[in-house]
Amino acid sequence: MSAYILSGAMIPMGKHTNASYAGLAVPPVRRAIRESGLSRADIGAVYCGHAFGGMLTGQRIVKDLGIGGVPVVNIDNACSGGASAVQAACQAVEAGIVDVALVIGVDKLTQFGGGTLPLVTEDWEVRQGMVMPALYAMRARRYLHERDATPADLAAVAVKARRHGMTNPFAQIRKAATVEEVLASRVICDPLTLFQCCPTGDGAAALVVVSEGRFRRLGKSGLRVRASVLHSGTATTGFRDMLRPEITYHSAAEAYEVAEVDPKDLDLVELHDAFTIAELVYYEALGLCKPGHSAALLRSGATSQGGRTVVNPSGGLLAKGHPVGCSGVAQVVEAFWHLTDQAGARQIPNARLALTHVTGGGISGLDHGACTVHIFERAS
Amino acid sequence: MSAYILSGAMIPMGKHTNASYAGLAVPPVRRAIRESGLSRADIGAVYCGHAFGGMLTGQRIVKDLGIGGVPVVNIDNACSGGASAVQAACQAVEAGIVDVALVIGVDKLTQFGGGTLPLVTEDWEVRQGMVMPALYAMRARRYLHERDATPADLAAVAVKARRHGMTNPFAQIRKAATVEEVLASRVICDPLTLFQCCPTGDGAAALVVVSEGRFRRLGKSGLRVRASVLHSGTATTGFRDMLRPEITYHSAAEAYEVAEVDPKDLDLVELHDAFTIAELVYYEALGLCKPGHSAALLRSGATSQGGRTVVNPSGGLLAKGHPVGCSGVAQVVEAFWHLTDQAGARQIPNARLALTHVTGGGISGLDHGACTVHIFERAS
Amino acid sequence: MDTHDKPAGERPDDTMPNLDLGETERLVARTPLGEHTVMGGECGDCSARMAPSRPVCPNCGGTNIHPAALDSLGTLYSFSVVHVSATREVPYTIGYVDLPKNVRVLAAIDGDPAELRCDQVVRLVPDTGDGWRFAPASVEEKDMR
Amino acid sequence: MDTHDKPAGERPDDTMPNLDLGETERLVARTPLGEHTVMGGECGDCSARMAPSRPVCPNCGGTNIHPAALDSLGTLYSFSVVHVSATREVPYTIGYVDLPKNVRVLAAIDGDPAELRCDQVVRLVPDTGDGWRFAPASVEEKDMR
Ligand SMILES: [Zn+2]
Ligand SMILES: [Zn+2]
Repeated sequence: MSAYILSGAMIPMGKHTNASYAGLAVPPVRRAIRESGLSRADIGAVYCGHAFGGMLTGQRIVKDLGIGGVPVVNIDNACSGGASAVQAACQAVEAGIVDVALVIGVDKLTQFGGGTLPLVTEDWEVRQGMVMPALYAMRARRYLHERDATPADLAAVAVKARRHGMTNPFAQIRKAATVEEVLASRVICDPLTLFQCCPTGDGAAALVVVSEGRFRRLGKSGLRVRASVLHSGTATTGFRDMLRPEITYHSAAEAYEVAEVDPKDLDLVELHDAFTIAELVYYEALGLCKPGHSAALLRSGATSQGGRTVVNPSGGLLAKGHPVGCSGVAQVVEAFWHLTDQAGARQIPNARLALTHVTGGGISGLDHGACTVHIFERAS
Repeated sequence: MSAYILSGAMIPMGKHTNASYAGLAVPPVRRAIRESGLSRADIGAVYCGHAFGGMLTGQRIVKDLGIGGVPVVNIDNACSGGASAVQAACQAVEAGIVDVALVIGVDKLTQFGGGTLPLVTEDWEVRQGMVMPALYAMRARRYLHERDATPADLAAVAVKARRHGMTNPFAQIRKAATVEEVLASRVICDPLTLFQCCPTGDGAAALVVVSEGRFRRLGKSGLRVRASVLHSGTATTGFRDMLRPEITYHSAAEAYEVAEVDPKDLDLVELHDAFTIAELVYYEALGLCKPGHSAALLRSGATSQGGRTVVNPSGGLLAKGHPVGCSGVAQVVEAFWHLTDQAGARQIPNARLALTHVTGGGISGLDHGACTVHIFERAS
Repeated sequence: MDTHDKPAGERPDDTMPNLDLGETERLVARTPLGEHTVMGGECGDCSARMAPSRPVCPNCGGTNIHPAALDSLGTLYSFSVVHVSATREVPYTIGYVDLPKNVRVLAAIDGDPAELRCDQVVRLVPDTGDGWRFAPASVEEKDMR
Repeated sequence: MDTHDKPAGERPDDTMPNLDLGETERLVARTPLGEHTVMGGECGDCSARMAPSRPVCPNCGGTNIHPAALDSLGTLYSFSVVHVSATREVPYTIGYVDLPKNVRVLAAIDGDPAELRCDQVVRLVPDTGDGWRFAPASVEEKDMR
């Protein structure tokens, strides 16, 4: 028995300094419940993904709506926190443990006042000076070393992200940029420039996930969850190919197998483009192209709006924004809108299959700490 | 199909300033896996409860043991974080999602350098000066106002906890105290004194949870999970009876119903005695006595070592210690030792049924943010 | 074009965050007679009262909440003198005050803690800073209740 | 009485925490010839090497790890000049250095960043503080490899 996404909502991503975690998340939670056609009393469990919310983030949100007495589970998995909450909800619904689950993804990065995100200082590499952009910058450097690609190919990812973001009123950045402007923006971690890094911001998104029985009885349109996969990274003390992130290869392969879906059949993908290089590397890891062909795929236009498999129609993390624990849920909301024909100007016509992917967390010895891949199908 | 606890281990609770989260948790995880008779490769998923570990706590622990590639879910639910991880593991195993799950509970409170725990400053009551001991102190004051009880009754809880803790080499405090000494210790939040508050410390505990099929095939002794319940609190903007914490009443009632167990049949209870008053209030909420009879129950000796239902044979949070996210898992390890006849000098003879209870998190409008109740039965 | 004609994916106005931090809320009001009262909110749908006010009613989930001057006299449910804090000077006294029509507020409590009792009548102290302060009420005030 | 005669609930010695913080690890060693080398660990069970050393082997899960002097020459896998940091002065350069027998270390990289290249040979800089520093190796050193 599959789980189904019945509704979804998010706030416009941005710097909402005067909003608390509840202030951020309550509006999309209310809207998701309202649009689901269900009521507060139908919610059987709450799964709240976040990275920096502090204690009892989910409870602080839902108590303001009068939701209580049900299990509320707060899940942190770095950038995969929101998607891990989606996964936990889907599992619980599929297993029949709960009939209607509310999923929240939320984070408020403006609380840190700028700069790179705080990493865990217990980690050896963090003590050696590692920051997230540096990890991706080393990937980018190696990519330029091994592949037939130039810094302009990296910049082209940001150009596409911003072009897509211009049509998304929920995006934090809605301003176009040329390759030259991207490359001329200030250097963050060489070779990555400012426009190649996701902006700092706040966000919240919510989903209502229901059982197949409930979905059929309600007779609404929604998304069937074809695959919901979470993996942690595998540690090594030795060599690691930074262009072949095993955690995403592993998670994607399992998702395609579970869903019985071929990457070629995907209409849209929302993937983890926290930095430009990430999108190129993940084209390959997600099987959108063969290893070594990612720059060519981007240049072909196949992943741009109008192409065969549109990647990050929302603008992605680079333009829509990346409030860490929110992102995995916001990706699903974007997929929801496309697969239910509610995406407006950026609608991908007749979109039927969508994949969302989020991974992250810098820990020495791992690609990343956690990776989540979901595959959704239009259902009614 | 029930879930089973196959093994458990913990570190001695205390101030382990020079240990990282991995440094705290790796030793009990290794021992729990070793004593389960299984190997690292058998672990199908990891559930890590914590409150203050920061990003990817579980991954930082298990990667040091070479465990990777499986789902690792980090759960924070204030004092119920560890028990929420137990609950998530039991659910996944019961639903057949995973056959062998590793549960970790860990926290390092010495990172804060003393004082009361950091609460979430977004909360209105926290901004008004609320701290956790004050919440319990108000409960204590009201208890003394409404019930036929004196400060000496409160102190007697600490006296019992310390007496129990003396026989537990894993306890942070192993020194007895008299009622007079408890009352004479310095005032933390009037009427609660220092010896009536759990100490600040670091801890880690681990469990291996397996399916019924796996348990039968292995033919070892262990614990059958009879009930695993998690609830959040229900908010009110008005009156609340602080002596009837609805969240624990609600969770306990559901646990007894699911387990088909009568409180009278319990051989031991590990309950959330973060402060002395808590134990008395929870006697009533857990149905160990009728409302209003908690002080009499304590005075009767029925909850002391040798009594009918021994409460907190480990010394409880007051003596064993309360490293927030660790506690819910450490309680289960204590129950495991008693129900498998491995508790040594503090063994409760022929213990067959145990209940563990942990609740916490100060949020305005709620009793507590989360509450978890588990009931276990000796199995072989 | 009305915003509701737009598809969900183009309607951010519907889900703007609640800006509940930052500005200091107005916590105390004055009645026409010049008396100070606790300022809170009342739900227009279910009549639930709350202090401080909030964007959504925890009782019915509605957003039809308007500011409401509550009361200045209440009952001290319980209290504690706090002797440890990482963030403020100690000791200080806080307590739960129950106001008429089922509103509970956490407030600073003035007066000699040794003289405070559960269930005694307390009155709002007008010159509040960023929270509420209550103090034991006079004998006449108790009679008024 | 041997500790293993005791029941599990009385054997805390078995699960003492690993004290992996606090003390600065010894990160650089000297060979008998006076050469500086990276100091790490080697697993006595599976021969996996690691730097820094750690209490448990991530490869085989064993604890039979002894200190091992690794190497001073390695290959620069990739690197970046960091221009933003909340905690330290910028810019600084870090990179992954691959040492013989499958050990990768993150290290500070000295020298003009414009002259650095992936896959070039780098040598440990002896006077390390609380981490490792590497710099491009001389032509002769490259030939040695
Ligand atoms: Zn209402
Ligand atoms: Zn080994």
